[in-house]
Amino acid sequence: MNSGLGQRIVNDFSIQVATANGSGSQSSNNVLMRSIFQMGIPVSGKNLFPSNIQGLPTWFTIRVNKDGYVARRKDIDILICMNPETAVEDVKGLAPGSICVYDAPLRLNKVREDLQFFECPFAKLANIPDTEARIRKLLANMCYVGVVAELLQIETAEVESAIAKQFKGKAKAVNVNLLAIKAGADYAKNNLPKLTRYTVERMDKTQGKIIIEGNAAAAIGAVMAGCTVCAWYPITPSSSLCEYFIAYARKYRHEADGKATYGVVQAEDELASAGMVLGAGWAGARAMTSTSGPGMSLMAEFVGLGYYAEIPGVFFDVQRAGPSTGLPTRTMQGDVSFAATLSHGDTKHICLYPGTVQECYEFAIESFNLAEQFQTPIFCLLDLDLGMNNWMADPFPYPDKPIARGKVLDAAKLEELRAAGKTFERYRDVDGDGIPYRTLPGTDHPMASYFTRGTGHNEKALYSEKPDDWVHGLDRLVKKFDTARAHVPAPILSGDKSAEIGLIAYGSTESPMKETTDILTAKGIKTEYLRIRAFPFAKQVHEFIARKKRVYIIEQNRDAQMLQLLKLDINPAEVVKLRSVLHYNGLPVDARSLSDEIMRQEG
Amino acid sequence: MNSGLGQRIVNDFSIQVATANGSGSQSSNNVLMRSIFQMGIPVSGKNLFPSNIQGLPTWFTIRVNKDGYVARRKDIDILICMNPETAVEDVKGLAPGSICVYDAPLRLNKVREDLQFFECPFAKLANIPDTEARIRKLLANMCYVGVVAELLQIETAEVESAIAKQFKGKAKAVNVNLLAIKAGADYAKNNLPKLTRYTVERMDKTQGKIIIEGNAAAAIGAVMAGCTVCAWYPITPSSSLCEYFIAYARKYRHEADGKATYGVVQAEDELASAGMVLGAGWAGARAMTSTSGPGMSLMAEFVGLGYYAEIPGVFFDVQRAGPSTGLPTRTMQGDVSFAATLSHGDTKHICLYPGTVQECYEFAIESFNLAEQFQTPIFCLLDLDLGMNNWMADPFPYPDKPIARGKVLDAAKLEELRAAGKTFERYRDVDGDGIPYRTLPGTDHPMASYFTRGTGHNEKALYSEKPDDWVHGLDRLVKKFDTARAHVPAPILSGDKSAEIGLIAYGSTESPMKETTDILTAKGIKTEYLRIRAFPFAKQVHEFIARKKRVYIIEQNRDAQMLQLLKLDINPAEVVKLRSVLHYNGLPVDARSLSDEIMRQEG
Amino acid sequence: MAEVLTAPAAAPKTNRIGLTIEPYKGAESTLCSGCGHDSITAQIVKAYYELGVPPHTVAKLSGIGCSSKTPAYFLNKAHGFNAVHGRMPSVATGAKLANKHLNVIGISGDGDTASIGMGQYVHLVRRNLGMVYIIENNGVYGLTKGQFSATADTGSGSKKGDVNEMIPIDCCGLAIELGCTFVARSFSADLKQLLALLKIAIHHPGTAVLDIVSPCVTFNNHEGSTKSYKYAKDHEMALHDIDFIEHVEPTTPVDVAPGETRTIELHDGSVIRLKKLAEDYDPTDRAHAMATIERARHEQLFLTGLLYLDRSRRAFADTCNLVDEPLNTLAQDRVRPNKAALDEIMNSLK
Amino acid sequence: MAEVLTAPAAAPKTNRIGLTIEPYKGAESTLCSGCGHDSITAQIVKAYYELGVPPHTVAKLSGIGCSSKTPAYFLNKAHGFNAVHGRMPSVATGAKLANKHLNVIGISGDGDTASIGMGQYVHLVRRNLGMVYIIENNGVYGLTKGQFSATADTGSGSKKGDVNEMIPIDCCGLAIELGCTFVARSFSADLKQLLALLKIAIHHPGTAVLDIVSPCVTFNNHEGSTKSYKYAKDHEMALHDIDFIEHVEPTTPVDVAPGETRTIELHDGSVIRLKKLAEDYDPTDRAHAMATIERARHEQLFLTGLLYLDRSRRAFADTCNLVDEPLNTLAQDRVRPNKAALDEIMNSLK
Ligand SMILES: Cc1ncc(C[n+]2csc(CCOP(=O)(O)OP(=O)(O)O)c2C)c(N)n1
Ligand SMILES: Cc1ncc(C[n+]2csc(CCOP(=O)(O)OP(=O)(O)O)c2C)c(N)n1
Ligand code: SF4
Ligand code: SF4
Ligand SMILES: [Mg+2]
Ligand SMILES: [Mg+2]
Repeated sequence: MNSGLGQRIVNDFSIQVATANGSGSQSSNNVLMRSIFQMGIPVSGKNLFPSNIQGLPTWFTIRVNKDGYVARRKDIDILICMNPETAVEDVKGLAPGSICVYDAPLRLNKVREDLQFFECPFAKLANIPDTEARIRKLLANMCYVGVVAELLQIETAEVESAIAKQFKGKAKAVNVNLLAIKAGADYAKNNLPKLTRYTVERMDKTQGKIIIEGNAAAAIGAVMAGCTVCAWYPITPSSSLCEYFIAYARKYRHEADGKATYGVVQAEDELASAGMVLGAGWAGARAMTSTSGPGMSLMAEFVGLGYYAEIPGVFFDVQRAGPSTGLPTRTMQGDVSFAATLSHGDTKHICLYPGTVQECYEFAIESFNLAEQFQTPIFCLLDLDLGMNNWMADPFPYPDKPIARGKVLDAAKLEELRAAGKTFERYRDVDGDGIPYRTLPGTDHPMASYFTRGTGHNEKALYSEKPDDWVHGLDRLVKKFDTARAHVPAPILSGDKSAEIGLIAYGSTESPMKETTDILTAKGIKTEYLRIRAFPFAKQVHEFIARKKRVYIIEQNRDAQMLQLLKLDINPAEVVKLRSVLHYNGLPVDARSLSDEIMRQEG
Repeated sequence: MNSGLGQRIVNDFSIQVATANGSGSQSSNNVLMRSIFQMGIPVSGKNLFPSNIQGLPTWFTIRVNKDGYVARRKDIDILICMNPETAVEDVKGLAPGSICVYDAPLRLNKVREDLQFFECPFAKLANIPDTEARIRKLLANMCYVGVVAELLQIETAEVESAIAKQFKGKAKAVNVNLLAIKAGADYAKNNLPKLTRYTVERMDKTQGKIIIEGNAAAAIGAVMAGCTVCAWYPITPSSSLCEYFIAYARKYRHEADGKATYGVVQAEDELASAGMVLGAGWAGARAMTSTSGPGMSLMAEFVGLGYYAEIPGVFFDVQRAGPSTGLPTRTMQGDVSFAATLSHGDTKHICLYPGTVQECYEFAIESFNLAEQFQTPIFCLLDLDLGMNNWMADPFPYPDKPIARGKVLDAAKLEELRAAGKTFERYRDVDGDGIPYRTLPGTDHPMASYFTRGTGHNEKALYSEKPDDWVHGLDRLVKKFDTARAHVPAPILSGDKSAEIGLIAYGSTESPMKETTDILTAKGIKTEYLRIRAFPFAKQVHEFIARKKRVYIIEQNRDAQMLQLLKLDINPAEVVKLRSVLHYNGLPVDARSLSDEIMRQEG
Repeated sequence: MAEVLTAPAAAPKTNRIGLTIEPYKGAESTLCSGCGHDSITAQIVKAYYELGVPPHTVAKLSGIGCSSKTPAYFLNKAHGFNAVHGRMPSVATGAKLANKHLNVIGISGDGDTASIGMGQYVHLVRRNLGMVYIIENNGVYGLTKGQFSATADTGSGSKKGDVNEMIPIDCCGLAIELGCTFVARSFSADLKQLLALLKIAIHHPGTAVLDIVSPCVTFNNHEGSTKSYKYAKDHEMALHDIDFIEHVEPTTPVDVAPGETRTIELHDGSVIRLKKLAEDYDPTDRAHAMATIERARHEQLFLTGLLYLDRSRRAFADTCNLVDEPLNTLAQDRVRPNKAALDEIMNSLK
Repeated sequence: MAEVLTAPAAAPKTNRIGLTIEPYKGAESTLCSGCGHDSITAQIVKAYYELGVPPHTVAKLSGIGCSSKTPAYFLNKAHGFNAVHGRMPSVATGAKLANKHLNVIGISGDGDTASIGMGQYVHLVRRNLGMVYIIENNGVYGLTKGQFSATADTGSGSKKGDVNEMIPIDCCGLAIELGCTFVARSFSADLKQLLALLKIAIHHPGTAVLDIVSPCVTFNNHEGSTKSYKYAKDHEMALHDIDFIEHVEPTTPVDVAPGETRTIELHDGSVIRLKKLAEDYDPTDRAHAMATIERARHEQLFLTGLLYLDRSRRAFADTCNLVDEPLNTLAQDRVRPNKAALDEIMNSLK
């Protein structure tokens, strides 16, 4: 028995709360996380929930880390057991010496002996006077916050202010929840041993920071990007992106007379939402949708139309574990190769891979610009971990670039052309960058109209089956795509420039990378790390690989999808350098698994 | 002027008939082609038609070649001009010295001087007594057959028997068409100069051969494979595959009491036809559908379900020029990479690439076997050129293997298991090949039932979100896929084993390859040629690339899709060997373009 | 005759084919407690049990949604297929063709049917595929947390306070318009009616559509919702008291009370008995059924019962003229033409 | 008054807004000569020309099919969009939201609408998107060479001799069931009626569905087809003689003959004048419209005319409460919240 022994760990541990979903523990977990956050200590929160609505096991993990490591940690230091269904298994999964706070009836101290147990009679503690039975069930959850706050020495004032924030405007709720907190804390103080192993201590690392989910960040980006049409069909884990968009737009996108500068359609399915995006984009709206794997499959036909007819549109794909319906509430970077060449025939799409919540915001804005500048569907790929979990960030900066609408000719510009004896040809590469000009329906000018189609067409947008027109059109699309290399977000480099070993990651896999490289450095393995932020790949990606001896591509899917895209794009002579590190069990990737695997391959 | 001069060419030329579609020239062209074929001379026929029903330009090309070269030839030797709309342009496209037979009112002899012209008053010739105006229009087409037959010295008896075959059972039609032929032939004999440059001479190279379209061949394969459910939605160029299936099944798949051993549904769209295939496959039918690019996009979601839930189904994709609606009546190998990994998430599908009409037949049968043996969707990829054009072949052999239903446990087998104290677990890898066992709905045994789903499941087919179950399932699918390497049709090798240069082609690109390698050999470029017939790649493909210094992958798409698949599969060190030869203008590829391009790259 | 007997230590109760209710049950539900869908599941178990349908002859299918999870919760001994969202009808069509003897039941939701599944629903009905098609209608997308579905009534309020501006799709009205041969509406808490309708549906040879209001306790059971328990209970108006008398032995004459009762005989001799309530409703009169639904729409009535029955149209598998045995297990010699046939084809191509 | 005058060397005829018919025409048709679709195209040209709709305000869309090719053959000076098969409604929805002032017209076929497009058609109608939606209904898939479509009548024979076993979908009946606000049926060769209906549809603020029998001369114009010219001509029964009197100047009083005529005023003051034929049909009575369609189905009548009109339901763009200007060209300051707004959001997340 080593429980409670060993050295005291400050601001570096993880707490897992095991409950059933629909049991209302979300507010409690939020309060617990925010209390620590408000003490200036970096935190991150991950919700591991089942694909149903009520009654199945759910785990919420809060990682507290003074160094700002925010990825999932494999080990749980403090487990709070509220769910009879999984309690025994959960307890069995802990490392010796871990802490287990549990609801008294579960009697978990009988399960093993090498843990430090804290038994709490939550039902009794939640027995706050003047509350209904239903409410008391919820309050039991708040009691564990009180207990843990006391055990970890979280400052009471911060817990109180977190409660005030959580139940803002609902005085009664604030009140009873404070009572529940107090009941828990008092119980711990009076009846439980001291927790000597873990504690929190005030820091100054969260000052001014926000906590936000990636979906909310992307939604705010879309609102700021001037998105005017949003068409969507609900699907986990993407629904909240559009729901946040709607909520923020309702607040910030109505004019003085109450009228909206955006339209929303809850479409009948994903084929329809994709069609609406294209229709809106064609007619000049900045249009978006958001979906996940199954929706991506359903959008395939329309996306090909968008590519070939050159219609702007922003497609958020908040990836979940696939194939098929898969694990709707688990994370995966599984649509990377599918998105890059979605639809039949020869197609290539611009894809952005935000790696942080701030990038969810920035890339959302950038997606709308790129869509119109390149007149094509843009995929912005998040995943469940990034999109639905809680991340700390600096407040997002106000956009410093104006909205870029791309090559649109309005009546005045057409008139200039006419006056200069020139014509408007929808699919002509006037500027040598592969990007043609377009006009919007409704433009009052005799030269404005053209005909859009997914069938073969020539530069004048006339129907054509001529072999040369066809080849010419397809080749220009390749040129346009290559132009994009220099306009999409460039990769970000960090680490040791002189290192032989390169690491490449993207998207939410960013989160464990700092920790991973720190571990590797500590083990004497020097690395330089490049984070890909877009497809097509910028030249820096090629240069990076050229500079390295071995390059590990780290990603969260089975088939090494980004590695595949790289193989197709880089100098064939360098393909031999590429190695793969994969993680695809549906849980967010953790640093230890990565560093272990890299060390294994390094031999 | 060199018309009519030069050396006399026997059995080696191409004839192009330029008409408008819907003008009924199809029978005439057929008769012309068959007459030559019946003289024992190898022929092939290609129809270049527009994506509409009536009135737009159409070209039918017959290649006559004593060496059995069957691909499209770039040059036309004999042009028959019936279409005022394209006549001038068509004539301008000819090489000097070519032959032009034209309808008198077109006065094409005014267009250029370096051709040999044969002017014919077709309307007058078609003035067969006792026929309606509508019929006479059709007969005008038969008149050019008469003219050309006379000019080329096609044996009259063969023309007559071709007519008899074409209008089998319609005595009146046979009669008037014979009169039209005679009118044309007589006119040529009496009024036109002799054609001294080209002629046909009887050979013995077509004895016993058939002429067939790839779609018909695949349909016959499906009938012989015991396909029991066919669900389809019309789309060019795939419709005729299912239509042939229906026609042949009607004739050969009804029992004595008139009842059918197959069911057909004309579905409401491709999502539905894919769903029907999976439903039928799940319930134990041998089920198929046929589609083209846009349908492939629409089937993406269901195909992912089939992959992950492991349901057999045969998907014919008769490829046309994409992306998007593209050129519906032009050919392309454009869905190769899309089909190989269709659907979101990590997926890999078995794909077959028949290269000849005989393989359309054989691979159709094989697809049904593989689908059930591997319990997964199988893609059989044809294209418009192979599927809708006329090809010579030996008669198809009767299947020598029995139908293979794969690992299905019926009530008796379940009872054996039970008696042996064993269980049935739907997704357990009992045999170590990654392929589990299944039962069919309706099986009368208490152990039979299981639950199929596209969500995460464990070996027992129970719903599971457990990380290990998920990884385990995905990994087994990879194993199953690897097992397939040894069971799919192996590649075919030909040419010079010692050559440094390897050529790789697949599908309809087979057709110009013999000619291409002959040209290259003649130019002193030795090559060995490997034809890929399936994905995943058999080990012979890897060995071939390993053996060669340079390998040209020849294909009909823009993005080098097969080359991409190879890059992902072969030894990374050998990626540098791969070179690409592409053709994607919608016309079937010709040998001269290929040999020129290879010589160019060889420098 | 009202004698109370002390039960002897009884053998477990069994049905007509000697099975206990066990094989008719399924895995434990993972739905929210109180969800209407669970009540429907219970009646499905009961219906198959009481009818004595052998579980292995049933194929149970669904799309995606809370409702679509329920096939896992009944008939453990039947094969099940939880397909993709909104596309179960096509899967059912394929399965039924593969084995026309399967008793097919499909469970869908209002989202699964009326939104993403609309196209397939329409064409299923048009084909008259022999299957029971259940719409567990709660006016919301339960599984994705409560967005309005296309059956939500105009003006109905969401839990978050939004008001639905769209008009609802009436899956029953639509089915009748499309020529559906069995159309019924019910309420998950009207157990007796639901059981009777399920039994009739199971006996119906064509597509039997049951649109069942099935409250979502988590997202759509509040004041202002027209799909809540309270609203449905307060507003339900049954068209008739409905009973199903199964024709088991070919000789049993069905005993029908005269007077206020309308009886309809089914193809297999079973009988539907309708006891008149407000009016004498004839569910075989299509024009009247349409007018009734139109009136209900107009007056915002929640009419339940057997809305329409057509006993004349052939089911899809019948129009396909299939051999009597299921296609899925025909032996090779019945599905592969012989050599002579292939030779004949080849000769025709020479 | 019947005087024949020799015309003076006239200036080209122009319409109300001073345009000749040229900008209302399109490219030359590539359809089969005699195809019904071409007649409809001609009436569309005429309708827009006569109404004086500025061509650039129109957006013309379609799916895929022979019918869907026709937007290229009218209104050259309007933007056009030939989308993908069966999914034009969603594209139209997006376009209309982007610019609610666009006059949207969509051309579809029976295959494009009733098969692959069913889901989107239903939801278009349900949303009441402001657009003219034309179904050029020939009972077959023309472009893929004549397979039966879902509107082919039971028993109708194909050119190859097959008989259709399926029941037809009636796109009008369906639209009314779904709450469509304008539903009409016509015949491509009934030029006068078609022109009047088109004009009304163009003026209608919501979804205006026109299901127009439009014979396919190549694949479905034979004996035994119920969508041939001969059959349609022999069987057409117009519900009324219909006229449209456009309300151009706000002051022009519309002059209506009394007696046998029913008039309906539209939102903009224009008037529909219906001259009674067999019966006095009131197209604003939904229950009656449904009953009439049901009777026509029963008696196999080919009823044409304005079947149903609802002037009360709001069009989709209106329910969206959009600003008055088109969204597609709003300046940045109207679509990007200011810094204070972003700060407020950020603070709420601290
Ligand atoms: C293609 C696709 N789109 C979206 C989803 C997400 N999704 C799952 S269930 C559901 C709606 C379910 O609603 P309903 O059918 O009414 O069932 P309920 O949960 O209300 O019983 C949606 C949109 C999905 N699984 N697949
Ligand atoms: C996704 C997809 N499936 C199939 C097709 C092939 N296709 C083109 S037009 C058409 C049917 C057209 O029928 P209809 O809408 O009635 O038009 P019509 O030609 O009869 O006017 C089909 C099936 C396609 N283009 N796209
Ligand atoms: S969310 Fe609603 S529909 Fe889903 S299980 Fe819970 S109560 Fe039922
Ligand atoms: S095939 Fe039929 S629908 Fe198509 S253009 Fe010809 S006549 Fe018209
Ligand atoms: Mg629902
Ligand atoms: Mg049609």
